Amino acid sequence: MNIFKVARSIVTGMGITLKYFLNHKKTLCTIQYPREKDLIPARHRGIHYLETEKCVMCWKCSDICPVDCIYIEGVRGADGPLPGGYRGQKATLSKFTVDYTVCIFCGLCEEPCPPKCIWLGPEFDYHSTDRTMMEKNLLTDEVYTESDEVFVEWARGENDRLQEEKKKKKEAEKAAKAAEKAAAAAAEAEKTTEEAPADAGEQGPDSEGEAAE
Amino acid sequence: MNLAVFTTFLGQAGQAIEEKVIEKGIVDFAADYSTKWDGGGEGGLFLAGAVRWLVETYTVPDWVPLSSVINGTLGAETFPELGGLLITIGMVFGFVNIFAIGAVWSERKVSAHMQCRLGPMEVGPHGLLQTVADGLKLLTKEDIIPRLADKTLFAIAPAVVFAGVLMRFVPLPFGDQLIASDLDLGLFFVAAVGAVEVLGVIMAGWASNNKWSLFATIRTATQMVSYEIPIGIAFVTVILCCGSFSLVDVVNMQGGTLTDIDGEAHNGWAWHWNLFRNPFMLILAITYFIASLAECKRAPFDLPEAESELVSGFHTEYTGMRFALFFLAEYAAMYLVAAVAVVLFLGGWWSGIYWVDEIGMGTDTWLASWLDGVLGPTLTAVLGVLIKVKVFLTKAFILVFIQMWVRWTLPRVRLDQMMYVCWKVLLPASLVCLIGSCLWELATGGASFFGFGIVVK
Amino acid sequence: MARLEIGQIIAVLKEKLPEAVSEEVLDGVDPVIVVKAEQWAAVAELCRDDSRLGFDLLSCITGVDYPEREEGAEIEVIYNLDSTANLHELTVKVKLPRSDPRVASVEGTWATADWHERETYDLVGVIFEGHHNLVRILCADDWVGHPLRKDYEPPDSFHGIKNVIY
Amino acid sequence: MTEAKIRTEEMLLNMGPQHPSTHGVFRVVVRTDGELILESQSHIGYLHRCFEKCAEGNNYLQVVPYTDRMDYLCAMMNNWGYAASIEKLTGIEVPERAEYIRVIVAELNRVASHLLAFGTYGLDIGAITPFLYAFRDRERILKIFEKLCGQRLNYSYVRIGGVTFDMTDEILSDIEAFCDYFDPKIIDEYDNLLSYNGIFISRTANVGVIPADLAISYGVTGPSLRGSGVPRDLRRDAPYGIYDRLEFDVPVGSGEMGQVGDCWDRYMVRMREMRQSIRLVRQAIKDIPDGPFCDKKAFRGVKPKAGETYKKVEGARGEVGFYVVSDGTNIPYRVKARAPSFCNISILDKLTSMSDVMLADLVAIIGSLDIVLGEVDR
Repeated sequence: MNIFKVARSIVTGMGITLKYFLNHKKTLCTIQYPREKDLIPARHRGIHYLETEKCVMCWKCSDICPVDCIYIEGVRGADGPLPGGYRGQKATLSKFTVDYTVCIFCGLCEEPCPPKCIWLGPEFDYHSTDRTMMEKNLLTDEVYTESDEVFVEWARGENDRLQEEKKKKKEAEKAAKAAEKAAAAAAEAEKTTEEAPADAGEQGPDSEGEAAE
Repeated sequence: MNLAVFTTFLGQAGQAIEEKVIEKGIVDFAADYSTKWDGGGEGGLFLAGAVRWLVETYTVPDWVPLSSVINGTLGAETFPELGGLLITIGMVFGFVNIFAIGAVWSERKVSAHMQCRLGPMEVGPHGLLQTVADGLKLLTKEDIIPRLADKTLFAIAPAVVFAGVLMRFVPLPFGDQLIASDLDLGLFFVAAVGAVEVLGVIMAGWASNNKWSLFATIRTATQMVSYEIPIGIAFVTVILCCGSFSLVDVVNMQGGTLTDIDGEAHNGWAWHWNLFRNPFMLILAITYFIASLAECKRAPFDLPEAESELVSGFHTEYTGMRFALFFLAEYAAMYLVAAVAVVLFLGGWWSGIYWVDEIGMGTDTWLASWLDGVLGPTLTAVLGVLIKVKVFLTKAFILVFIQMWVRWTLPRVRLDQMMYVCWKVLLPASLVCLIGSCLWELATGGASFFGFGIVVK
Repeated sequence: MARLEIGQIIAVLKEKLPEAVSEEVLDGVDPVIVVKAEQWAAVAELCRDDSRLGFDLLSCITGVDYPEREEGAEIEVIYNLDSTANLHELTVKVKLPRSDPRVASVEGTWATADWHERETYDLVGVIFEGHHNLVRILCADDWVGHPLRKDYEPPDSFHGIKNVIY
Repeated sequence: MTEAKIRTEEMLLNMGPQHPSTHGVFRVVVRTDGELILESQSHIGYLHRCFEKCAEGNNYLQVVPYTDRMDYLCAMMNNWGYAASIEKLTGIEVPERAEYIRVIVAELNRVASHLLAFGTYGLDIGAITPFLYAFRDRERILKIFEKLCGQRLNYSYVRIGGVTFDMTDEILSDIEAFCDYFDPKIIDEYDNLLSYNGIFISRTANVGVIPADLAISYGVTGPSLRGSGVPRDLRRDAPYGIYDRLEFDVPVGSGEMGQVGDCWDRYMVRMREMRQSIRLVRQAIKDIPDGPFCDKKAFRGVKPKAGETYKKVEGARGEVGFYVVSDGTNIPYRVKARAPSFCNISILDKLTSMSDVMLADLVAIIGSLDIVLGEVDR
């Protein structure tokens, strides 16, 4: 190749870099990150936020999640029978976490939410030296810690107990009704001398349940 | 050592120096006690003299083990130049280190500004201390030697590389009279000792027991051995024109008060630099600069450490201080080739303006006389020395900047292209320049481009 | 050299190799022809070399496992052919038995089939006869099973690395 | 000394999986004689996560984020390829506005991807500064994307039935500003800095020459194929979206600096494609109609009837194809992705055995093929 052509191209290239070197104040395109921060656009998909008071605990977000990283536990129901739980709309939540070792920030969880209460916010620098610390508790906006786990464990038990109680209550009611019926039937049976069918068929749990995950 | 003894020792020494200085005056004191750093007398360094005087006067106290041996071998009688040596080594080593720190910082800044970035900004103002912090980090890093490496070679290779570069600083002037040792065969020494560095690199690459390092080693060997030829021819041409191997002589022929063949004195200006001595010198300077880029493994000839091919090549396996030594050596070599270029072609410490050059030289120019009147002769002498140092360093630093500029602009050449550039472009070009310069000197009777022949003062 | 409709393509194929095309599915989203496994190598050669067809680019090889299908045609290998000159395309299917899915390799016809066939072997377990180096390409060499078979069960651990299911 | 007495040894060199010039976790085992490569053997799969298996466990909508992660440098085209295949399968009509938005984002994404290819290619050859310039300009595009869909790389923006967010006027003016900033001035600067640099040309011209027939046989597509002089561009040859309404040229390699199909040609096709992409973006911005940006029903979930289809789009690296088999449920029965890089890199072993390739040339060839390992391994 022509040596002068090469030389000319080299000089052209060096001219460009020199131009940048001399105008470096004008051409500067970086910022000093921790002190200056770039504008985060409104649609930025960062760390999740949850407006707990709106949540209806429908599991739509955890269902749509392609990597299944949203964990929800709690009790459904308008009165919120779980003491110490986080009150949502028609639900009391004990756990609503996102595991950021798994999350891929696709934003699919935002869309199906009926009250639009879960959204990905502008925060992106979630960091930790420990993998177990990468789970965020959306109810408190903090890291999901062991004490949270203790509460969730307790709530799980409490939930079971409440359901059990409810069931028992219902059963008792049913039994009472059945007994009443039986009594009535017995009263009738006395006439017909037939045994009353004592059936306390179990009714499915109506609206409360434990988070599937 | 006992602290009390030490303080007394220092106190006595200080007192003694003070007495001597009062007795003789600072200039004479320095002149007396420094041979190496003081050729002209007035520009000598006080410190050099002081240390030398200390070594000559004081002996190691008896309670120190082996004191008799030390006094016998290193004492004033057997080794009278120890003080000067220590100072010289200290100065050169210190300069290399400080230069490397500054050069790494400025390389980062230069590259950053060329790339629309800011570069280091955190440690110190504008990140000035970043390199120091990095150096400290390297010092505290674990020294890893691969299990299958040749441990001895691996350990000494960085030292060999660094020594190879540092030794080349010996005949290199930093300014008028500021020279570790003005060797008669200075240029020859520079060229010859350069081979030690190649040896060290080969040792490092081979001992690492890493195939990539081995590639780098072979590349280094081919590259540095090849490129020594155009560099050697550039040296030979300058030596032929100037008639001396000494770097000081070469510089002295490019500025200041010049003496021609007839013994007539001329004022030296910028156009008396070797660069403009004849048209061939200009081409030769360019070939020397390109070859010197290859010699110190800088882009576009950074094949031995090509990070996208060999992943830093021969020092892949090195960590910590051993790696830092390679790093220091690289930057020291950068300065070295630039300084040699300044000596050979760019008039050394001569600023190119006759009046400025003559400050403190004892000649009677208007500027010098005026300064004499304002500052007095001693300060003018010191000022003259400082200006020359400054001029020399500025020229060298500009060349170093060009090296960086080239690195941050150009892609890397391939091995065969590198050899092509050396053997088919630079070698013929420099040979033509050699022959051309010889013919020019013959035709003009030793006269330079501007009409008069210059002989060594 | 012109763009051919699917009917014309089939006609050309039938003209040269009347027995090869066993089935034509033209009512789907993409028209598909099914080729007998033993004839596939010849069809491939024809597809590439016939100037009217000129299928010089093999876009994609897909292996699909249908365990519920009738015996002998559970595994489909789908070849998407493309012509850079004629700008038409063709989807060719070869149906293979699940117990021993073997089909001739076409790496001699289209060099790109080399890696595609290795991938199909790796993930679906189709054996391409005549392939010069039919080894796993995406999974590790000592991986067990073919992940895209519908009855594939992922191992609990691989060389001590646990299979964590979130 | 007779020749028999000189004993040379061949060296087996392992390049990768961690090597700066393999652009990811790609491993080439090369047998070298000195610097000269005699033979190479590529090994892939270090990044394999079986996207196709993941797709069988998720519904049609949930697969979209997985396609992002195949070719993460031009995720828009992967999204589009997947969405287009499902749309073809279900017969969903995409709103006009969404088609225009798709062209705009896909072409911008192509520019971003080619910028990265340009920058890293400079880096492979040894020039570091172009890389930073390329990243500076790519950053502008990523900022626009971030504004548009909230992410910088894994957009999941183009979805079955349209796009996730509407294009606002502010973003359109941002894009226009970028086009004006970028098109003649900056690309010319790149050309002067790197493309026509003598050292760069000597490193890339006549290196890794792929003849056209070999390229087609190896399934090489996209800029790498066009570099060999084959004017195949799916946007023109098999138009999808609204590409048949827009004007653009298909740059092909012509062997300006050496032989047709060398590294320089492949590189230069990308540089010229960037100009064409900006041209397309400008046209699309000019004509963009008002209207809905998505098919709301399709967005809630799709359930194609049983069937199968293959749909291909022109990605930044070549033909992005999706073979989708539906069994009538809302979960795909089989999704097969045809990744362009997978085919493009398969030619590497042939190239090294075909001609004299030096170690530095291998780096140049891999760089000029512009592979993304997320896509090769899927």
